[in-house]
Parts: sequence; C-alpha cells; structure tokens
Amino acid sequence: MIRVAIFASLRESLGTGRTEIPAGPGRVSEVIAALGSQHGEQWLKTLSGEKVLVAVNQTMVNDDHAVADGDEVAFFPPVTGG
Amino acid sequence: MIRVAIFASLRESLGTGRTEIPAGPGRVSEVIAALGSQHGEQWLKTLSGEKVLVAVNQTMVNDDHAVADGDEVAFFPPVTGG
Amino acid sequence: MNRRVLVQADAFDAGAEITRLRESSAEVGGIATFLGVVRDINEDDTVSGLYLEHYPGMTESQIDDIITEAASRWQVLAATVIHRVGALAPNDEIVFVGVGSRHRGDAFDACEFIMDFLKTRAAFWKKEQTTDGSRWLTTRASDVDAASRWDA
Amino acid sequence: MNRRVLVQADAFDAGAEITRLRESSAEVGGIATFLGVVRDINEDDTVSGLYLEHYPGMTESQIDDIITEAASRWQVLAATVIHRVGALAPNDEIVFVGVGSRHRGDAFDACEFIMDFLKTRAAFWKKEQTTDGSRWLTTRASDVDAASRWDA
Repeated sequence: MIRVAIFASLRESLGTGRTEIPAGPGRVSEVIAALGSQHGEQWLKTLSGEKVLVAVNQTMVNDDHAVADGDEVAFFPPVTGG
Repeated sequence: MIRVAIFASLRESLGTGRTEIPAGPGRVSEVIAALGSQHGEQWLKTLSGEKVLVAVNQTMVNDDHAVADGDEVAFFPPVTGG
Repeated sequence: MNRRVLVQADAFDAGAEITRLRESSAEVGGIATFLGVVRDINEDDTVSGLYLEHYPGMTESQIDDIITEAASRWQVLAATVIHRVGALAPNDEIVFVGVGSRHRGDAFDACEFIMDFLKTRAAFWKKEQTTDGSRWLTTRASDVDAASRWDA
Repeated sequence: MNRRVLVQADAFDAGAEITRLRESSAEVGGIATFLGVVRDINEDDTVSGLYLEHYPGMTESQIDDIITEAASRWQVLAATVIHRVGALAPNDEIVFVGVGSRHRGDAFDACEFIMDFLKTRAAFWKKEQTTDGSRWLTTRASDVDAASRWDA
C-alpha cells in the first residue's frame, strides 16, 4: 500500500486530502499515473502540473524518485508560510 | 555664565560633573582654557584629550565652535550604549 | 542549542517566548525576534480572514532543518519558531521567530534568515478570505528574492 | 509614525512593548525587536554589575534623530526604544528596540539600524564592575564597523 496525501489548492481541486493505492508503482511518476487510472483524468492533469511539489516520506523529491510499499507520497503547491 | 557638564570617565577623573564659568570665552577651545585656569592643569589636559567629545547646547560640535552667554558646554568620552 | 518549534492553532504570547529565550542560557546577550501579524489589507483587497494549512510532521522537521542551517551559519544559543495554522482573523499573530545569541549581529541575521526560509521552504499554505471571495496565495517573488540572498 | 523613547532606571516589559507596537496601527504586518541583556562574561572577566550614565535631554533627542533617520530609509509605522541607565546586574535587560512596519524587511532593517546607531551615536556610557575592579568601557571597533555599514 502507498499512502497519498494532497494539500491546499490541490486538495480542494481533487476533493480529498488522503487516498491510497496498492503497492506496485516504483516511481513518483508511476504513482501519478496510477492515481489517474484510479480517479480519472483530472487527477493526472492536476498532479502532473508544472508547479506541483512532491515529497516521499516527508522529504522533497523529483518525479523520478523511487517509491516503495508503505511509503507516503505527498503532493502540494508552492508553499506560502510566514 | 556658561554652564559646563562633564560625563562618565572624564567626570570621575575631574571629580565633578557640573561647573560653570563666567561668560567671555567665545569658542569651545577658550572654554577649555578658562576651565584650566580656574581648576588647574589636570582639567586642561583632560578636556584637551584627543578622544574627548564636545556638545554645545546638546549638539555635537568641534573645538572651534562658538559659545555664548547662557550656553551649556558638555565634555564626554566616546559613547558606549546599547 | 535550545530549540523550540511549535505549529499550533492556538494563540501564543510573544513576551513569554522572549522570557523563555532569555532564561535559556546565562550567555544570551541579545535576542532578536520577529512577530508576524495578519493584516487586513493585501494587494488592494480587504482581507476578512486567513486559513493556514500545513503538513503535520514534515512542516516541523523542515523548520528544524532551517534552525540547524541558521545555527551552522551564526552563533545561536536558542531559537524559537511558532507558526499558527487554521482560521485566523486580521490582527491575529501568525508567526513568531526568536533567536538568542551572545552577539546582536548573529541574533539579527539568524532571525531574519529563519523568517525568510519559513516563507519559502516550510510546508504552509495560506488561503485568504476577501470581500471578493477566497483564494490560495501564491509564493511571492519578493519572498523568493529574500531567501535567495542568503545563498552567497 | 508612532514613536516611543524612554531612558529610565526601571525595568521594562518587552512583551508589553510588542503588544503596544502591534496595536499602534492596523497596518502593522510585522514587528522586529531586539532585547539586550547584561551578560555575566565580557572579554574574559566576570562581570558582577554594570553602571550606565547618560546625558539627560541630549540622549533622548539623539535617539529621536536615529529613529527619524531610520524612518527616512525604511517604511516605519511605529518605533520604540527603551534604554536603561543606572546600576544593572547580570541578566538584567538593558535595551529594547522594536519596529513595526507593513513588511518584515523594513522592520528588520530599521530595528538593526537603530541598534547599531544606539551603540555608537547616543550619549550612553557603560562602566563595568568585574572581579578585577571597575572600568569604563571603550567603543568597540566591531560596533563602529556595524554602524558604518549603513553609510552606503
């Protein structure tokens, strides 16, 4: 199982902040593809957006980063804290 | 009358923080000379020191600044606040 | 180094935080702080409220990393970061950063560095309610510039 | 601009000063502060106390001028300077500078500028009591350097 977390404007666009997919995808890009298959085209488009940031196990990574069973993959827009 | 104020290490060296001299000296350098005549050589030496700062009526000035009857002339070492 | 990182919905007391920084070590000679307050005006709209979201766990560890980086650049005896999340109203405090150091230059630089990196490197997202509706804020170019000047 | 300049023997409450700066204007988005504390160690001696002298009237007007200069360089909505004089002990607070502005960069710069100029341009003199006796402190080269970097 791969846990998926989605934050802020992406969460609002997709209507959920938490989901999961079965283990299998070996990279972030494949996680996005699997989420697209599971939830539809809008997910694929939203999560592939140019400005979307990705973290695996709470560490920022690129789309080709490896993902393993039990990992948490998070998607979010650029941060605006402070 | 010219009022004279002396601060910090200079005040301690000279043993007083306040004195006055009769009106007459037209410049700071002449005030120092008059204080030397009135209080002795140590005053002349101390107030002529290279690092001594001077204010007339609470504004920083040079030794050749004009002094008039009723003015307050202050002598002090470099500041160390904050 | 004493460090204190809090991401919380509750209000906080900046004065009590300064006292805590002071008492963290007898070596503390100066404490620089920054308190951010929700303003009621932003880019010509009237802000009626702000909603802040974060990534529990990741946000805190990013702040930890920012403090560690600051302490590697300057002499830092104690550092506190408190960031509020959830619903905030105009004039609410939103963020507090405080740094205690032996010398004021280190305290100022480390405090400003931490603030600049909080703006651009920690997982917080702001949504603004205005008279025109609500919108997620985007990263400001001026904040990116402020953070990048520490790269040198 | 709201300005508050106090030279006093009494202790003060940094937290209350921050609250006052916050409440000075609804436009205040950020408050940068510095609190200086008497340290018990200075240049290898053990400091048992500090005595601060000032020039009543002149000192306050110099601080006013420093604030005015800061406000001409940065956006300053409110500025507070409190400096203690008389006998102080280790761990006593000695100076507080706080600046409220719309933007954090202005608040930080104005606050640090005011501190640097307080160190070098305001009529205060410090006498330190150490285990080796007491001595008047001389201006530090590092403080002169800190102030002169604003000349550009």
